[in-house]
Amino acid sequence: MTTTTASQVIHEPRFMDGDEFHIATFALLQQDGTLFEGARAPELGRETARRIYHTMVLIRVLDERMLAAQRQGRLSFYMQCTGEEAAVIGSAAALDDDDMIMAQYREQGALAYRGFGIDEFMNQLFGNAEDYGKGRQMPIHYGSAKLHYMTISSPLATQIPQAAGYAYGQKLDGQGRCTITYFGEGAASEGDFHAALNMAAVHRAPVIFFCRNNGYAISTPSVEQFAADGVAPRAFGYKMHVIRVDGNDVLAVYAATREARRIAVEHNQPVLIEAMTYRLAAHSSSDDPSGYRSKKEEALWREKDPVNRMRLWMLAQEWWSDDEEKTLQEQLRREVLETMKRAEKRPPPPLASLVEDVYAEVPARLQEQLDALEAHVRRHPEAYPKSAPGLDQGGA
Amino acid sequence: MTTTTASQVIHEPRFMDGDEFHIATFALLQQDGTLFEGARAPELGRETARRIYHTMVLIRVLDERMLAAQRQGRLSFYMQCTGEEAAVIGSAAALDDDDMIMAQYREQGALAYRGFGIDEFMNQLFGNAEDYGKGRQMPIHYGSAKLHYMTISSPLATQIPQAAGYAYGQKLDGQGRCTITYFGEGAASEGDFHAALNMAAVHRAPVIFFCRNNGYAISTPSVEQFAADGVAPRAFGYKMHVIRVDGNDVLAVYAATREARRIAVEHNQPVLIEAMTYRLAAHSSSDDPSGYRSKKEEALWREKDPVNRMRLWMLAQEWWSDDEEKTLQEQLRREVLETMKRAEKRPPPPLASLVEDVYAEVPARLQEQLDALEAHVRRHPEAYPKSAPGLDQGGA
Amino acid sequence: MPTMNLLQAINNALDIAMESDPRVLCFGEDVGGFGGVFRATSHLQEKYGRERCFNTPLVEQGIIGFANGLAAQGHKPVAEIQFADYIFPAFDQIVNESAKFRYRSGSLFEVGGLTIRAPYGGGISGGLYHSQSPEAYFAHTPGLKIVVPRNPHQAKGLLLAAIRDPDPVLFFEPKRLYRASTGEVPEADYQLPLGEAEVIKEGSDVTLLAWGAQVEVTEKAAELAEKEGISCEVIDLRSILPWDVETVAQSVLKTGRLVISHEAPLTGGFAGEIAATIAERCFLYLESPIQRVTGLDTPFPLTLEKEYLPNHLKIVEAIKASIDF
Amino acid sequence: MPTMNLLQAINNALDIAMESDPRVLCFGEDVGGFGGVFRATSHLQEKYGRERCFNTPLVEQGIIGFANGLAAQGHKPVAEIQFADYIFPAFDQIVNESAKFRYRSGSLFEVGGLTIRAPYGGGISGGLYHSQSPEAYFAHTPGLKIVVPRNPHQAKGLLLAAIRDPDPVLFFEPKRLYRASTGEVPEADYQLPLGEAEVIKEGSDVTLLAWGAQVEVTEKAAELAEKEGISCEVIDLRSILPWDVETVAQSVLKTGRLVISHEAPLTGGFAGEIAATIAERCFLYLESPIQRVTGLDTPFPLTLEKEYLPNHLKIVEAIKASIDF
Ligand SMILES: Cc1ncc(C[n+]2csc(CCOP(=O)(O)OP(=O)(O)O)c2C)c(N)n1
Ligand SMILES: Cc1ncc(C[n+]2csc(CCOP(=O)(O)OP(=O)(O)O)c2C)c(N)n1
Ligand SMILES: [Mg+2]
Ligand SMILES: [Mg+2]
Repeated sequence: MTTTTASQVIHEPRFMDGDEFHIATFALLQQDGTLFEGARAPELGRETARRIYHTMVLIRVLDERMLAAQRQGRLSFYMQCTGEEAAVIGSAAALDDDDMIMAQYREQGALAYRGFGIDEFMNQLFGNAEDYGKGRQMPIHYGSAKLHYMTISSPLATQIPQAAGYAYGQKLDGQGRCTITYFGEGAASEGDFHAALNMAAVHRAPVIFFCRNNGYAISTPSVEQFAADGVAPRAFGYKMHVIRVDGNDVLAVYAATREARRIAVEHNQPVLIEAMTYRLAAHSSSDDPSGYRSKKEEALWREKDPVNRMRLWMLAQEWWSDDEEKTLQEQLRREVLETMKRAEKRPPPPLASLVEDVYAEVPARLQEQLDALEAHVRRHPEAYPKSAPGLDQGGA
Repeated sequence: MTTTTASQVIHEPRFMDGDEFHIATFALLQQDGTLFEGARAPELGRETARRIYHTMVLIRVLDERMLAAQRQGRLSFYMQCTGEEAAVIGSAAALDDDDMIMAQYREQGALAYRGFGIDEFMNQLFGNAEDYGKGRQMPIHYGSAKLHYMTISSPLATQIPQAAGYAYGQKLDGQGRCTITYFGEGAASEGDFHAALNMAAVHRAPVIFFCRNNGYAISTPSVEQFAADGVAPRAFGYKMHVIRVDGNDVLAVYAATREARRIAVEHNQPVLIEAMTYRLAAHSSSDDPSGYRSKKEEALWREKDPVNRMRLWMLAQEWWSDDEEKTLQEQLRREVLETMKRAEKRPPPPLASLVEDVYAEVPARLQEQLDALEAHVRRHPEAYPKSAPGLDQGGA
Repeated sequence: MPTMNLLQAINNALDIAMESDPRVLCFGEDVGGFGGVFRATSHLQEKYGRERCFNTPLVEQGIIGFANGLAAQGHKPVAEIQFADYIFPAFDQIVNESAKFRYRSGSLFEVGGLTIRAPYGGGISGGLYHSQSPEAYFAHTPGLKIVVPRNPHQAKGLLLAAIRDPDPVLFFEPKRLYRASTGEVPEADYQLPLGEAEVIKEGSDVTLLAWGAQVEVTEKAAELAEKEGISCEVIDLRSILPWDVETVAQSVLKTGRLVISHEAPLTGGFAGEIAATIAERCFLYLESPIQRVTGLDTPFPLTLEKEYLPNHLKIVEAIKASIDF
Repeated sequence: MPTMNLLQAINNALDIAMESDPRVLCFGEDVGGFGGVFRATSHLQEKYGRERCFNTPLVEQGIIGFANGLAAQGHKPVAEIQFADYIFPAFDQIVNESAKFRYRSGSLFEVGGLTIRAPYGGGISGGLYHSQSPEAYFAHTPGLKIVVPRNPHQAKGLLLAAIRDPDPVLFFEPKRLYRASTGEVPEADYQLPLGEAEVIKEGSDVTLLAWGAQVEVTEKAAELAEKEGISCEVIDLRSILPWDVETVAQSVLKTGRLVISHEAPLTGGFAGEIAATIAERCFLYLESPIQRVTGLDTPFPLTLEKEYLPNHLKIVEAIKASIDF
């Protein structure tokens, strides 16, 4: 009601810059697959652990294979998750399967964890007639309504306030669901980030803001992105719960996210998680990191490989074996390759799809435009190899 | 270069929400005009103190008089600074006169402190031919190039990143100047705020972000604006120096701003100041606060009147007397009234001013539009009493 | 039938929308307890609680971002932008997000529940930043619908239709008329169609086209012109996007002349789109060039606002120019 | 004369601008050490230091806000928006601030030193968010200048003029041509005029008007049409705001026909403004309706981008429709 703060009154000007406060990094698993002394693994269970690990391997294989496909000119564009699998998959695993996921673009692992099939990935990547998005967005802009994974949107950070609103709606519905939104430390510079965290805190939306601090926004290192020690200290400005976690440590990510989910759902409180990790690959298939960072730095981080770390832990648990690893790798490689070949051959979306979904119904003016376009394509079938054949088949 | 934080590693998930950290409020002067025990007044000097106090009284008189003029229908709109004079004028006084001021709209005190004349205020308020802004903006959108006071712009918070850029330019010029930007705790919710503080911190711009936390954004109390304890904790997210100050305490504001200026200019570092104060008047002449806050709350804050507090201190210093007070009040009231009467009678800007300053030079298309309008006005002089007479005088 | 002013009609529409559908929410700056700076949301918080009608922090991009999320989740947010001049911080959320949500996902997700209300327009001594008419900025964006009511009856019916429409709708309210325009408004729940213009006065010599507050100005011009023996057909476009080409074209095929008026600047204003389309459709029937009577190609002024605005005198002159061509 | 591609021409213009005026700065996302994702700012940080060429945090509204402040202070910022699709978060800073800075202060303050560069347009398999042509969104804003070059030579001369122009300029670069378009570009410092269209091919039957990457497509259509005996006059508009009505009108008075093409959607696109204006100016001289060959009224697609785009075949059909009317 009033503006007074309950804060202590002092009579010397005291400037602070936050150096007084430290946000520790929560970690459980060492690179050799053993727990830190005194660390306790979360209650994960064999099945969940295997599901997580399986997803990690799938994403590695998919990423490697699809980057290669891009290099061969079979695909226009690709983005890898490499290095960040633990952050993405570990957090997704800590949620309920019908919690909402609103991701940035490097979180294919969360979607795969939910059960998105390789063919579903491929249809999107090749923008064919079976792509749910009807071939309108660039590769990696996946979405799935049934898996509660919001279709990716390229403009950065726009999903962050949307996640706050989505979660607020979930709260009103009273079904005990929450929303997680992923974003990079670069995207966290956008105005939408500030709007989102503040609104979520004021209106108590059950949302988890999951920042993948992977050190770079394309070529821009995080030291040129912000002056502070990461993104985590921003939470205090919103009086929001925050935790920083080793993003390459799947157990710590899982444990932190589970607890964050509990806070979000039980107390209707947003939580910020900052996962410290590293983008091992290039920003995208269009990028070449050698122009802005050293091989040495990359090597340093390759040693912290999160997939390897988890594998060692799984082996130690005897939840996994080298044989299983070999079989899985081979099976996935084969599956990815075969599925890709099938997807490549699927026809493109029909001409009429160009004007669908702009509105719930196609407006008169737009229908006229489609009619004119269709007539034009019929006059010049040779110029439109993707859509003309579809017309002949009585389509559009 | 890398993403690791130097932060401590822990093995228990520890969520923090900033409750651990407290930002104290810096205060020197008690309401009775005496210093707190142990408090030391800044080295202000009699002349500066009198200049500050004189400005405070001027602004009180101007605000009262112009609100009344608005009520009488002589003015379309007005906004009072009442209750926040110490915050605004105390901080302006701590700057060099050629530091840049980029204000929100309630900072007429800073402009008056710099020497903006009553006639200059009036010309803007009445949007007459002598208004520097040529009668284009609503009342209170003052500006002065010679006094380094950026013309006010209504869209909130836009000036905050501009101030960061302006200050960066000052740094490049190397003249030891800085910029102060004022804004309300409401405006601090805008995305531009986040952009500004982050960019200023990363690019080390000598800018003082001065937040007037006056408890309300129109009808919205600060508890519905943010969940945190004020705006100050946000500084940690940018690793920016911050201080919170009693905004009704002119000495504390002055001392804090002087030190902030030193940090800004000597270290090329932005600083955030949060001044805790209260908007004693309505938001604007269009507003009636009785719909959203209690008389009791207002009365509580009226007792903390910053002008009164300073007057008592001045009297105790023997830098001011009741006689001087009486003379000054009368003189200012008279001056404001007479100046207003003169300004009201000044002609409006000429018709041609409508198309000036859109571009450095009037483009052909726009000149045609003006020519057509002028011909139209000549055909219907009775319909355009403001501009038609000017045309007859050979104007336009 | 009760008489209401435009604000009351809007308040009444919001009340009915919230009453009839628990998924409808109203929020924005000062929208909650206070009921909005214009009081369009008065008493809604009292009636429907703080969870469904509330103040937001002061951040337009957040308001619309939050609303997009709510709409995607299945709610029907009615977000208020305090003045249309302040909608621009939310431009990205509207143009890149709301408008493209359904398209980019192939209808897996959509924000059709979203309605954005914003008072627009001049004539209230508002100067640069309390007078703008930004409809044309959004009219270039497939996926959005844009509606502008001219009076209380229209406002209620169109707003109820907008809230229930399956696409995101921008609803621009002529704030000059908020209290100035009163009229009979049915108490009941009713909707007026989106995307359809309305011929509000038939005539044979010239077609006059406007929307929102400018309709009244145009009607006044029509009256004056009629006195000089010019028969005017007056059309309220009502929906800017998608707009009703047929109704306008039919009228112009009949009259052979078209005068369009809006307050926004000439260049890039929506009258240009209409003129281009109608000139094409009615090429052989046009007796004279289509006239656009608009604001100047400048920001909105204050002291000389009257000079700036496209008033009835300017429209009458355009009508005559059109006739005398 | 050296041969450069469009990117090299832009890099060269920035280099000359920074060299010749210490107040010129270049910044934006990845603009610093890396030289921008398209490498338009390559080597500028090395040459002019980190204070004058730098990376910014990832926040477009901040980039332009910061640039507005720098320009008001007397510097000449050249801010890069990584893709024109991402300019919308800065819409408020551009439309409410940059454009109105001088007007609202009566010229006490201005941001004329500001230039905003952004790659725009389709044809690169960019889909919804890497293909947009947003020029019309800004063309409704008095106070801004908007420039779109068609080739390396034009790009260098227009960019240098934009940076030195006393008004804020939006400079949209046709990214499809960044490496595809090469040509002779003088080494020296030179400027081409803003606000002036260029007749790049004279003809007598029909006027073809375009800007940026669409000029090349239009030239190809003209070639095809000429083969069928239709004499085409081709005009590059170059400046969208203020635009050169005279040159276009003169041409249409001569040919009696006009075909305009842009990639952006039809409704609200800048072709509408041009058509409306020219139809008025040349009313008695137009032999057939003005044709607009544009993108569809939908967001920009990916797989069917070729179908969506206004290619030479569509323009040729429009030319014939215009002739055969
Ligand atoms: C609004 C907006 N601005 C710019 C871009 C271009 N862009 C795409 S990804 C990217 C870097 C993002 O970095 P970060 O958020 O750290 O995510 P990361 O790639 O590291 O996972 C940029 C600048 C964009 N997509 N949207
Ligand atoms: C972008 C924008 N949104 C909304 C408004 C309308 N508005 C004017 S003042 C105001 C409240 C500002 O509150 P605060 O920043 O706390 O300043 P105070 O009035 O308390 O000094 C609002 C919402 C505006 N001017 N600009
Ligand atoms: Mg990153
Ligand atoms: Mg306030």
